[in-house]
Amino acid sequence: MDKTVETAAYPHNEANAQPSRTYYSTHPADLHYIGVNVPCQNACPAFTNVPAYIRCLFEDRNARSYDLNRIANLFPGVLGRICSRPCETKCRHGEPELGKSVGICHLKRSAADFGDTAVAPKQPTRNPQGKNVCIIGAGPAGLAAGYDLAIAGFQVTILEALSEAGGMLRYGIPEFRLPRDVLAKEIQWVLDHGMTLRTGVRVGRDVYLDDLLHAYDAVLMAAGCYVSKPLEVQGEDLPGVYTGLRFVMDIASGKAPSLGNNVLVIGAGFTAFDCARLALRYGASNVSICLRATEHDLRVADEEIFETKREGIKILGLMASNRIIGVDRLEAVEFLRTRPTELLPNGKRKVAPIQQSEFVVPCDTAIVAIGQGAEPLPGPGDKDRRGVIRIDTRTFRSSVPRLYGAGDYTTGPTTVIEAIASGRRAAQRIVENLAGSRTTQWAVKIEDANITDRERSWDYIQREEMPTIMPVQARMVAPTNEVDQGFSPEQTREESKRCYLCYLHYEIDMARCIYCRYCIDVAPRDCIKLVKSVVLNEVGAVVGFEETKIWRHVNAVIIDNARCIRCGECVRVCPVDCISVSKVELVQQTIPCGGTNGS
Amino acid sequence: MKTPGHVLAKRVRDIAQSCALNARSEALPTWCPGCGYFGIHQGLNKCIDQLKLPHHQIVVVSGIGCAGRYPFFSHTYGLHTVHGRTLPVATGVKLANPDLTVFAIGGDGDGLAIGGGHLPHVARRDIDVNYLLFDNSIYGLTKGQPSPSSRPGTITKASPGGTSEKPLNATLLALTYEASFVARLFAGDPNGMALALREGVKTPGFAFFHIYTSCVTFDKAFKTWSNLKQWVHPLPPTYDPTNRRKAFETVLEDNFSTGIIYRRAN
Amino acid sequence: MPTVDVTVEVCGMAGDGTIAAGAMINEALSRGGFSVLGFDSYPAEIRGFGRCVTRSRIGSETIVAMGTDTHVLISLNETEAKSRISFLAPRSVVIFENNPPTYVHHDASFVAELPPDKLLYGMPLSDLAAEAAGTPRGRNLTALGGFAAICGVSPDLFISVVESKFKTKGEKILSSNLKSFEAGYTYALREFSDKKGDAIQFPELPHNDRMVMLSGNQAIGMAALDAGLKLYFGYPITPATPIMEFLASTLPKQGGRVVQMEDEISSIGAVLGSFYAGARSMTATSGPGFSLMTELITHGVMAEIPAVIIDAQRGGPATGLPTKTEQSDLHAAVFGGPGDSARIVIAPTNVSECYHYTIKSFQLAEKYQTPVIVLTDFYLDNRVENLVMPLASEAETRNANVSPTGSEGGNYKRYQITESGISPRALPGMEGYIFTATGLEHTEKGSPDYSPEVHTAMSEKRHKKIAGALVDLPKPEVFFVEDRLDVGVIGWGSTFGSVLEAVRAVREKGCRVGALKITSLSPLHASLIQEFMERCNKTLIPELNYEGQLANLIGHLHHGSVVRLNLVTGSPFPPSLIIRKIEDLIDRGDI
Amino acid sequence: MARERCVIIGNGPAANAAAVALRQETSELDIMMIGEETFPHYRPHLLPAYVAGAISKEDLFVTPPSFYEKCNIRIRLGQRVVQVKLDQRELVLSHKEIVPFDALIIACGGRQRIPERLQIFEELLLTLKTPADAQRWIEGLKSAETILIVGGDLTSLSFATAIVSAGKRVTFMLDEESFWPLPLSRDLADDVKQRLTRKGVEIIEASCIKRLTRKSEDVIEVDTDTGLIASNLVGAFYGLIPNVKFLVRSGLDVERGVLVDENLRTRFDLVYAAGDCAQIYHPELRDYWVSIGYRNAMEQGKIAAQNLSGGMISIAAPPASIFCAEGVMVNTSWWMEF
Repeated sequence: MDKTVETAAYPHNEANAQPSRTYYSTHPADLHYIGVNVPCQNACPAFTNVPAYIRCLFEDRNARSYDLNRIANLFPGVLGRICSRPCETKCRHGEPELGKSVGICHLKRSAADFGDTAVAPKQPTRNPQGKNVCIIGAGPAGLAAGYDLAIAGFQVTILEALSEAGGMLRYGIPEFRLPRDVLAKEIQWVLDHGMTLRTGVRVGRDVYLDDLLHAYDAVLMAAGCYVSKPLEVQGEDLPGVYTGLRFVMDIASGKAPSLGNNVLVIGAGFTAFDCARLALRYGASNVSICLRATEHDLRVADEEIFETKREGIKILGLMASNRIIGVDRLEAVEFLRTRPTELLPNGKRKVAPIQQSEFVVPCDTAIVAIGQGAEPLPGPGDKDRRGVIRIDTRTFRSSVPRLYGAGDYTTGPTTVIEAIASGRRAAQRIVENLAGSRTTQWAVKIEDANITDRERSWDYIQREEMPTIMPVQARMVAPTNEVDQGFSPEQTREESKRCYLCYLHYEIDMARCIYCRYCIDVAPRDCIKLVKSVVLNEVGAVVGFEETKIWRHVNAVIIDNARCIRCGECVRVCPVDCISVSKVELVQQTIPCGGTNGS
Repeated sequence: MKTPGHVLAKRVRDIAQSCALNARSEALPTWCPGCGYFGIHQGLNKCIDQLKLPHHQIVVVSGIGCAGRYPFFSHTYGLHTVHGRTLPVATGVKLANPDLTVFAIGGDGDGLAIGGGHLPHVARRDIDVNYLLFDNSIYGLTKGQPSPSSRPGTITKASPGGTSEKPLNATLLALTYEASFVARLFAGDPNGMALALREGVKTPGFAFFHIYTSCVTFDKAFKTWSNLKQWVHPLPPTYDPTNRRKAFETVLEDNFSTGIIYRRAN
Repeated sequence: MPTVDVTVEVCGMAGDGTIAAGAMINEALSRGGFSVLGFDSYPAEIRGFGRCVTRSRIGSETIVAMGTDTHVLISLNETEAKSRISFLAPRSVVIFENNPPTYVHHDASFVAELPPDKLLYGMPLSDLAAEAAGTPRGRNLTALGGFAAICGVSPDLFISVVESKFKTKGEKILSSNLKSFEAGYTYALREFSDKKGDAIQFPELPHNDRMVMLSGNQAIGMAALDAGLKLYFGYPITPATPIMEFLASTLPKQGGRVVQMEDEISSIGAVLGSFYAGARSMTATSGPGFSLMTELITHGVMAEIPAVIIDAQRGGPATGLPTKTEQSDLHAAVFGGPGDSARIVIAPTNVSECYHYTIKSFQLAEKYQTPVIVLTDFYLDNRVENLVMPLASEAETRNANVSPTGSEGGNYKRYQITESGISPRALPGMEGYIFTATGLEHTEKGSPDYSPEVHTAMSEKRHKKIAGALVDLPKPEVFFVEDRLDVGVIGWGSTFGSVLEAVRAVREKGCRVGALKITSLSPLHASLIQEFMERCNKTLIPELNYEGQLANLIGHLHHGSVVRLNLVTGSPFPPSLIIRKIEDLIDRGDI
Repeated sequence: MARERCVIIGNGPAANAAAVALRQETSELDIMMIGEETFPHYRPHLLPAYVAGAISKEDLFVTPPSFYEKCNIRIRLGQRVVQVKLDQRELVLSHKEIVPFDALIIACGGRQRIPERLQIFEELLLTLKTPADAQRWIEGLKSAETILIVGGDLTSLSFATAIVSAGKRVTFMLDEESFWPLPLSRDLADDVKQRLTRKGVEIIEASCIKRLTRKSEDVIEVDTDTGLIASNLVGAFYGLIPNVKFLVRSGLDVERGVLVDENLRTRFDLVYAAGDCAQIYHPELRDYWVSIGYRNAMEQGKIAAQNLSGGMISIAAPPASIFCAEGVMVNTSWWMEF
């Protein structure tokens, strides 16, 4: 008899019950959206879909998680250990008031550890093109390019000067950070896409570039940077002075150096840190890293700095090497004090040595790890002053037709993930030029999403620390022992909860909004705004909001997705259900043969 | 279509350019975030906008209570009166200057308790005032006491054992008093509200709008948003609001149908 | 020319035509060139049982008060008339029915109780009327005919009054009434020719057709009409109802409307609403209704909305004595309601002032943007005075709104703090001046604000504004100016007439006494009052209330000299009591 | 015109000396001190004596709260600066308050250093930097008999002798991290050993600690390369490090501490650093040094204030008290005080 309560739901509730729809957009405004609002994916040179793979880990879909990684970056197991993590510095969870960034890299390793890595290789997306490409260098850039070219239906040959594929992954990164079996497996998967690998073939010695250009429809230089930069100070050639690369490669090739007790590592990059930690593992007892600037200016991840210090390595700042002292052999290094000067826009700190502030630090071994450059090659084309072929980093082309470049060879030493991305992009250019059309394009995929099940309390979970071999002394038992132990499944799940899932887009339907500000009230930060107007850039993307506190100027209540931490509180409280959630991802779309060649 | 980026931007820009909501004052409303009154505010503003009523020709008369604050948030002439006396004052305003569009606004305490005696008379006189009764069944401004429309058993600090009184049905009252126009509306549906308000404003004589709304701060049990959203449902499209007998039947049978319940046939 | 000062009473049961008879006496004598002051008393139960008494004081010089003694009693019901015997002056005239339908036991006989000095004029009123007009209902006119004959009043005066009163009701009724009157006149002239000269005789004065009889309520109603009233909202209550009734029949003719509201609260609410929207409106009530209005009155104070409220005082507290007069709402009018709510209160002392001050109250309300309370009382409302038909000047009726000028753009400050405290008031419909009037404490722009600074500044603004209204309010008026007075008598409202009469009488005995009339009760002209009090050895304040409410208001102005004289009999203040008190004060020698 | 505002970050000796000196220079300046600790200005070097019961808590404190009122110095305690925005000349406090400043003296002092390898055992270690730390010691010492002290800074020396005299058995472990930031030279080790043994402290030598384990409610086992040591309490005394992490991305030059010149100026106008948190480049030394100790801090605070008020006073560099530690010269007044 009481009909009142059981009646149908109010019609506007149906808005959320609409069937799920999916859209793809290549509009620059939407691409801009990803840049601002999914900072991790945007920060990744390979555009790894970070929120998606973390969400898969949470849902215990580890294989999918691994696959999502591999789609973008090819080497999840490797990168999960040694990636420079540009994503984590952009992770919204790491913003000052929000705690620490999500352990994106560690979770990637979890995806590799727990996911099914034995995925069958992909089939080519196009019929064989009847064209062949030669790639010089089987490092990350070369392998990545080879993969894409093979998928696109090209005949790929990779020439590797060293005895095994992997490049810097194999020879530049110590085994205690990257176990060789992990590396081998992932390289093999890439090679399984139908490439020919020829090792021990050095261009300029065993084959010549000119010949290759004749034999192949395109040649890609991805030979990396194997020439160490000199300090350019007196005494650099004394015995006891190593270059960082030589030192690391020697160890990787099984040659154990004799170091003495006191080792100074000069340099501030990943290699310097690897060298210092290797030195400790190969007999040194007192290792210091000498920086021109300060510890705070380092580009090395905080965790690695901490582990390095924990192993007992000292990090000394504000010193520039001035002279290497010794008669027949290195005895000490003379430094000058430096003074920090300007802060460059890229965040690097410039320093200036202070004259007459010399001081001497005695040592048995000095490892100079201040960077590498590409190797000059005989052959055609425009070259720089050191004889390295110039490559346009945008088009990946050289002055020689059909000669392309990718990876560190073109840019100087960068990171593994940048090299992979570079390789893949170069491959796209080659495909475009040889086949006349692109095979893939980046697009923003937008689909309706159900409300997130994230709980607000998850935002307060502390970042999981990577379990390492402890005590520190135990790490030294075998120099190849992997220090990082990887997350347990439980840790993986906990850490995956921390991800805000920035690929979710929250939007208020202004037509139904009653401007009650309930959402603002429960918002964890100033992520929902009373807005008078939006600021658009030239492509029509939202780049700012003109906020107002004047009621009659409040034209909209807008969720600033760049500030939003996707806690879902607003959706839960909205009295009129006018907040919708959609999933916004940057995806690589395959363009079918003969597809559009547009942007 | 939900897309980020340019589509979102365009929509916001459109709204900004339409100046749809200029009937707001400068001061941000002091109602609690989530208050249903925002929805009513939105609905009334939309109505004003759609009817293109000049703001200086509108007077909003309000009583005391959270609803009483309404005029401060409205870019119209406002008269914030004392408790319960909205309708008499509105009567004075309308009779003094019939060119004005007069909205009287009050809560369920203001309109059904202390001011309950005025409702029949303004309806009887058929003064062309549009009365919006914000019915959330609670006294909000005094921090949560039962109101005349609270259901029996309402537990508040003033009724720790639960109330025993029967609730008043404001729609039924207005219908009984022969208001010229009776609508029952829901604060969560500003667009439906604007529609009914437009009709009510255009109807000469006393128009009564019984608006279900929610107090998010002091009512966690009865007229919560989630309950209201479940309960409230529109009148069928075939419903004939000029049939007063049918209107009575509808109101007696169903507490939560919304729309124009009754309008005097011309 | 002989002076005359005669009080004529008509006494009867409800339904006897008593009131009508009294009114005709007033009107007739007024036309006859006399000064007339009439006051009726009748029961709350309009058509029930109960005594009706009309009193008319008729003088050849200006009458300012109702006297105590009655000189002529016209009895239409002897049982009721018995109560009037004690008021009869020596050798007063008593006209009565000497052929009543039933026999009366002597215990109950009116005539039996009349003191021997009274001059008795028994008339078969019913028979005469029935004989002349076919119905005894005109017996009140028959009695008037008798009165005219006995006291030497020209019958033409009554005939013209009867004609103007009944001409609209048809020839038949008019002639019936005229016949009844003439029957009484002829009978008395004939029957009492032997006693001619015993009774008080009215001299023949130049007739005066310009004079009208007006009650206080009528004057207020006319004033409201002349002030351009647009809306009247009210709720029936004795003794203010006649205002509503008067306006109900007159206001629609000039395009206004009278709305009988559901209570006094809604009445004042609607008044505020219409003033807010720019129309002059008014309400009238009495104590019980006034108390209901106080919240909204203070809302008018706070929100600075004009309003005109007539408080016709009656006996209180609570329902009290609805048909009796009293001056006991003064505190309520000046102070009643929540908070520091300064408002304007004026109290006319006679019918003429009722007219002029009511008109003034609209201007005051508009200019000072605050409720103005006009305090009258049962006596003043219902008493009739003959006076020249009042006419408001153009200046008196002029709109006094202080409107904002120029375009303030979006920066209009409804409650702008100014030197005078008066802020320009915009009206709904004016473009560019949107504001919200509120009863919450507010900033200059009208936004609610409870900060100490704002409340302090705004309280000061409101009070300053009201204090500043003094310049526009009628000043206290001194009668019989002298440097030094033995006794100064201060009066307000309807009592002041009694004061004036008493002072006049005492001065004739050679005493140095003076009088001060206060009509502005809030704000007070404190310095002028103080100055007067300082010139008096003793200040006497007679009031129709128990507490001495005016004395409470002004007593502190001059310590030690204030003597209160309070009366709560429900009747107008008899001048004789005041005279006696003044003489006491002088005799006691402590002056 | 609004008065200029000087904010002093810190409430230690440098901060207090700076505030007082500033006030002496001018009354036309709003001075605000923001201290992270809830204690008013105290003498940290008296903490060992306080723990040992030799002095009362009141003796720790230097100035009563009324002092600040009298000097018209606004002092805020228990409030942490988390960010310095030099471009906007604003500070951000942890409760998201923004505090504008015209001039700034950073005197946030140092905090107890725990070597990275021991940080995972931090909860088993007691330190002694603040009165709150002292309170924990006093609680612990009620039932403890044996105390192991690891590390070894100057506080630890006075502390060890103080609790020995209070009747506890104290073992002092000298390891490679001892006397940070001083390198533990043979001479230094012998010197310390001699002094301590004389005062009744047992010395053991070990090169490093591998692990700490709580064995029971009141026993902690320390696993070293030379064997296991059980004790009731373990005190970590690894010196102080400047408390400057919050300044790293501010644009100020930060290495160990805030880099300043000999006038204690940073590279920003009217921004100075003084005391334990300052890393001073001295042209005479042609090197940086950090200064640790109560007297040094007071001196620097005063100089910073005077220079801020228009002075040009250089900090003196007494070479005798300067040691090199991890590539940085350290000036320790406490070493002299011992």
